[in-house]
Amino acid sequence: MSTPEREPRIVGFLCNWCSYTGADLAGTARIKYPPNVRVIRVMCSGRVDPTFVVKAFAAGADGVLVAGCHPGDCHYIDGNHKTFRRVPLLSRFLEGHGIDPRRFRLAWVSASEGDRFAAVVKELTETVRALGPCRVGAEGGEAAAEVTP
Amino acid sequence: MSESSAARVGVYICHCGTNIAGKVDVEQVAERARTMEGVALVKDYKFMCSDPGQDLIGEDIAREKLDRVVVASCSPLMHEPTFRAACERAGLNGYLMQMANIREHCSWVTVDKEAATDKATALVAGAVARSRHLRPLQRRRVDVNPATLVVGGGVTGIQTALDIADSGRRVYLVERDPTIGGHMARFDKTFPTLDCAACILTPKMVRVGQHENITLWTWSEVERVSGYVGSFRVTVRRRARYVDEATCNGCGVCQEKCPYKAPSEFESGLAKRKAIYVPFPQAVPKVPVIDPAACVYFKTGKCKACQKLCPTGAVDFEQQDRLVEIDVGNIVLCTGFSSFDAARLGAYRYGELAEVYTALEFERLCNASGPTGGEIRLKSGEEPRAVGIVHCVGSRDRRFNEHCSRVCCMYALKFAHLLKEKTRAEVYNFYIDMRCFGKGYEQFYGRLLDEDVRFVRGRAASVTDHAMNEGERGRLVIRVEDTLVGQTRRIPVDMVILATGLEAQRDADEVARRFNINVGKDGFFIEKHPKLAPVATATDGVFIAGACQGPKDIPDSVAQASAAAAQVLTTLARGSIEVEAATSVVDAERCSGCRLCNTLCPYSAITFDAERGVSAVNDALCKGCGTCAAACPSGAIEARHFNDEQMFAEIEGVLHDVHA
Amino acid sequence: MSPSYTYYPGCSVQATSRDYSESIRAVAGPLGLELVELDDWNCCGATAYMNVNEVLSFCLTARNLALAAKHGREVCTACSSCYQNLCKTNRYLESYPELREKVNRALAEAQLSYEGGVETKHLLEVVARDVGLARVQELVRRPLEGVRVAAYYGCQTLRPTGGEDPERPTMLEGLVGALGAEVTSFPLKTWCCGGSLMGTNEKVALRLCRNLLACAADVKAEVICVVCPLCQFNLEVYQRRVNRAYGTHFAVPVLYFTQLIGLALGLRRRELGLQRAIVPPAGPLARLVGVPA
Amino acid sequence: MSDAVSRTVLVEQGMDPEFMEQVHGIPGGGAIKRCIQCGTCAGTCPVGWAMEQSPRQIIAMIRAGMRDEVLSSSTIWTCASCYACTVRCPQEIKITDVMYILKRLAMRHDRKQSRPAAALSRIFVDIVNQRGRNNEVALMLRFMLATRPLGLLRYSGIGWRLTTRGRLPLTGERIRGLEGLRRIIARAQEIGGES
Repeated sequence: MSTPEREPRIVGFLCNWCSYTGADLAGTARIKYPPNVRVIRVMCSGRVDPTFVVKAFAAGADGVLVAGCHPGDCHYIDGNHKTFRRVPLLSRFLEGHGIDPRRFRLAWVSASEGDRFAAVVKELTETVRALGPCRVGAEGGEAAAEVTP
Repeated sequence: MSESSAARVGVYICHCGTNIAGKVDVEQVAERARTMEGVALVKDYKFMCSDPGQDLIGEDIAREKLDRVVVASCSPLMHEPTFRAACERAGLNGYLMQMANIREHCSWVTVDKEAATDKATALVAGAVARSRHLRPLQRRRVDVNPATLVVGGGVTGIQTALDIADSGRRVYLVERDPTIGGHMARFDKTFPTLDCAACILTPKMVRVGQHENITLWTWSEVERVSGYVGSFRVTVRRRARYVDEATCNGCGVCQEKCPYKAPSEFESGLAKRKAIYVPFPQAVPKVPVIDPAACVYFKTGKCKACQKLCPTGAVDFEQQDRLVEIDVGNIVLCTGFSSFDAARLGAYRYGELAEVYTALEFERLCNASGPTGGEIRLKSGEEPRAVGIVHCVGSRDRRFNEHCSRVCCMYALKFAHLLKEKTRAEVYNFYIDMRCFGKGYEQFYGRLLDEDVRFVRGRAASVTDHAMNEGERGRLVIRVEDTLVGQTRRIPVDMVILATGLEAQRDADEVARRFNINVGKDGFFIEKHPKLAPVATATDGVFIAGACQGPKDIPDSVAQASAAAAQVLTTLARGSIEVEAATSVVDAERCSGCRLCNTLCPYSAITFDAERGVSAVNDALCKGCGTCAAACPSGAIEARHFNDEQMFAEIEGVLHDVHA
Repeated sequence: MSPSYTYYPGCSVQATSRDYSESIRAVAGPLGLELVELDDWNCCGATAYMNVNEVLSFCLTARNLALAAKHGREVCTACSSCYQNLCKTNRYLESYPELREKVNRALAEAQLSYEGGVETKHLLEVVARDVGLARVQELVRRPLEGVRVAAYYGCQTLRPTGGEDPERPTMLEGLVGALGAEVTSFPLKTWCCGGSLMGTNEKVALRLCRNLLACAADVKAEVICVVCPLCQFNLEVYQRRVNRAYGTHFAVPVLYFTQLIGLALGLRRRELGLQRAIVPPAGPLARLVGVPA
Repeated sequence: MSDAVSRTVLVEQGMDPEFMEQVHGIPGGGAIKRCIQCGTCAGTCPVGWAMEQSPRQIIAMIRAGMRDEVLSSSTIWTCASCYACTVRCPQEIKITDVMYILKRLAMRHDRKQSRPAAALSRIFVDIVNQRGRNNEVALMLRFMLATRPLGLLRYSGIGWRLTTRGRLPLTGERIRGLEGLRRIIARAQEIGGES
């Protein structure tokens, strides 16, 4: 198992049109933020299947970020709304399996909000660092254990 | 799995000069990549996007029998097409190429070198793992409807429409005002050449009105947009103008005889127009519109003078709004700007002090066809002895608009020149910085210096009518620090012109939503790439041009108009375009027929096959958002290129170091 | 049911501006205002900025806000300087967490703590907005007909935080108008009277007062209506000194808006502390006040 | 600038590059880096005419690192805290608050120009310590005695007029929670201001 004082690892699912572009903008603007979030691109936050999040935790992530277009701005009309509707259930599921729901964050980041993306990453990283490493065995419970590679 | 684990992945790590290599230890990333499962070879190179860089990939595909390629460099939004093409030239399907964004998402945003190197490694590991599960896909070609929708009839929209129409293609030009012409039609002269705005614009307006390939709908607005690049369906609301465009011959009797008046929008409220009116003589179309708010018939049911006197019987009080549907292949937004409302900036007392004008008001004030016939006079009728031009009103001001409006310095110089030409007035410019960056602009500034215009370097602090001495009695006083002298001055003038800035249209947000594009913090539309794709947007087939993208002067707006037209015409020239292949597909075997996806799909691309009791995706309509795949309870839907296998692999990949 | 506020008098209103305090108490009842004085309030630190120690300057106001927080009512004060100190403390404690932490560490010494959130208003806003001009108009028994009033806001009623546009406020004019008086234009209505500079840099402060008095004379105002003890003090008490310094002959009475309200409501001179005025009213105003000949 | 009749060349050695960072780091000073030197503050300031340098120049001097000149400038003591500049600054710089910051720094470094204020400050804290409330009269009296006793005479007229109208209470009342307040003040002083 990994050492407790290691840097938190966070998996970030970003929608191609708003949040991924926003993250790119943070780059072009050279805004500095913690290196803890590892970004995975999806076309729409609506693609983010709850099992992706569970999988991420099972695979050893200490936090998960899902970012999409602001409500009403979805490139696919309302995919982000569908993502939003899944959150409560997902949070309850995580809690049910002993994973602190604060480790999971859904955020709206538009293509022009590079600074916001950086801020979100900073916040989440601090939250997760405060919560300490997410030890699947302890926190993840059997559900996570099942999917553990 | 077996087929993918046999994959031979080639990994290419780009230095991007020092952009990446300056922060990420590329050699070390390469070292670590060599140990990753399925990796056949790893190379790092100065500029992967350069020709030699691309050739490198091609050669290796052939020589080393690579069947997967990972390029770790900049954002895929930047170079995915480049590297897909490179692979395809070497006979490898472009969808078997995966990028890792180690520049925008890593080297540019990370402080610590080691951390950056670790993050880059993780991103590469994710890309490698994912790549092994990628499958070849074929892009689809869809036909492009040859018609184009141009929204906004200012100089930008006019230019775009003409460029496209002249090539023989159909253009629908939709304008919300009663006439085309936009802001430019209201200007007097244009800087720095001082040629008259109307003289150069009206001929173009007339051509639009007469052009066989242009369908001009003024007093109209786009209400709904559906479909996608190549075939959009657009619903336009043609507001009731209470005059039938077909029968009206523009004789003008109606507005001559109409007994009721309202402030003229075109004259910035400095003059009145009738309740039934054509905004200005050269308007296109020359068809009047009735303003129900001012028309007494709509209030009392009496009058109808216009109807009685209309020789062609074109006046129709019963007319209703009409919704018209059109199909187009491309859309160009030329919706322009709105000028800053000076009343928001209390210190200059606009709206309280009669002799404080906005730029647009002054344009009319010195225009020969304007309310004063081009004579610059005070409300009292006298000629001003001194005039103050205040720069940066609502611009470079965090309380209102942080941006510089780019045109104010120059039109302020134009005003100063016109004042010198038409009056004996002393003219003061109060500026923070003079920004004269265009062709011939600095020379124009020089010319104004020679014309003895006074330049005071300092933002005017306030305008007041409170006199502290006899010289100030009955005049306006501008209080300002002359920052070059280092003294505060009270400068008495008779007229103040506020160089109001350019801001986004008040409804830019809604419009952006309607056309599925993005707006920036400043409220203006965002282009696809600030340098390399200035008129394209995140949505294929939707282009932007002119001041709706950001403050612009006439030359820049017209240049963008032609650029957008060219972009549209390239798609039309081919007749068809390639669209995303990454669509969803239903596995009939596993589909339980619950129809959940049918309702979820934002494009109603999924239909239910009653006989077989399963759902199926219509490839032509699917845009590949993947929402259905995420929601399918029986996991029967695969989002191509983003399927569970690929996603899971990437998740494990980016977390490769967990158990390290 | 009458609106109720936690009332913070402030030191000047208690002392040199006793007349302000008297008139406030006199009109509160008729206006249907319940002003509950903040129990055991301390000085807001009007000049506390001079403290080398920044934390202290915020602690003083923070203590008052902490006490007020217990009552859950909006806090209202009639002194512009107190008003700004209250606003500023709220704003700073909100935007600078580390400062908030320091301040609370100090407050803890008296078992107090303040995390922000207490609404603060200037009495002018309370009367003009919460009571409302319409209501005030109904209550007028003795309209101030023919009295030319220059409505003077000064600085800290409006800046940096206040109830309305700091460049073009209208509340006071509206109120004075509702009392039946004739509101003159007053271009310098938001200009500074010198404030506490009168103590440390008299020359400068006097010139500012001169400008204001000149402006009032210019628009033929018979009285300057103020909303701040310091403005009143500088403009009235120092008026003679202005005259001496600049060889002018200003004799403009300077009354608090609450005193004008009182007059319009028909209250008597002494109830409103008008006998404490240094520059005596003249003209129509004198008749209203009923100055003993 | 009485002592600067002959204009001098500033040499970088004499400058303090840290000064701007220091001011910038203090609550209220956050925005000075944004200043575009437009002069709106100076054009607005009602007492600008009495200032050695305009507020704009002060900010420019902070940037240039002219610590000594700034902290001994009379400008910061001429500011009447009317906030007119603050509400007009297009860059939303809290200029008035910046002046407060400079006042405090000047006092901490015991600049000549800061001594009256420092004295006033001490007396003020003293009075509040005794009563919990300020007494302007006592404050001004003791201040004058401390700084220019003879000047007091000039106030006899005003004093008289106020007394006869009952507007000159010589003692103010004490608050009950005085003990607590004293502890707060003591603690606050030891916690100290910004550094």
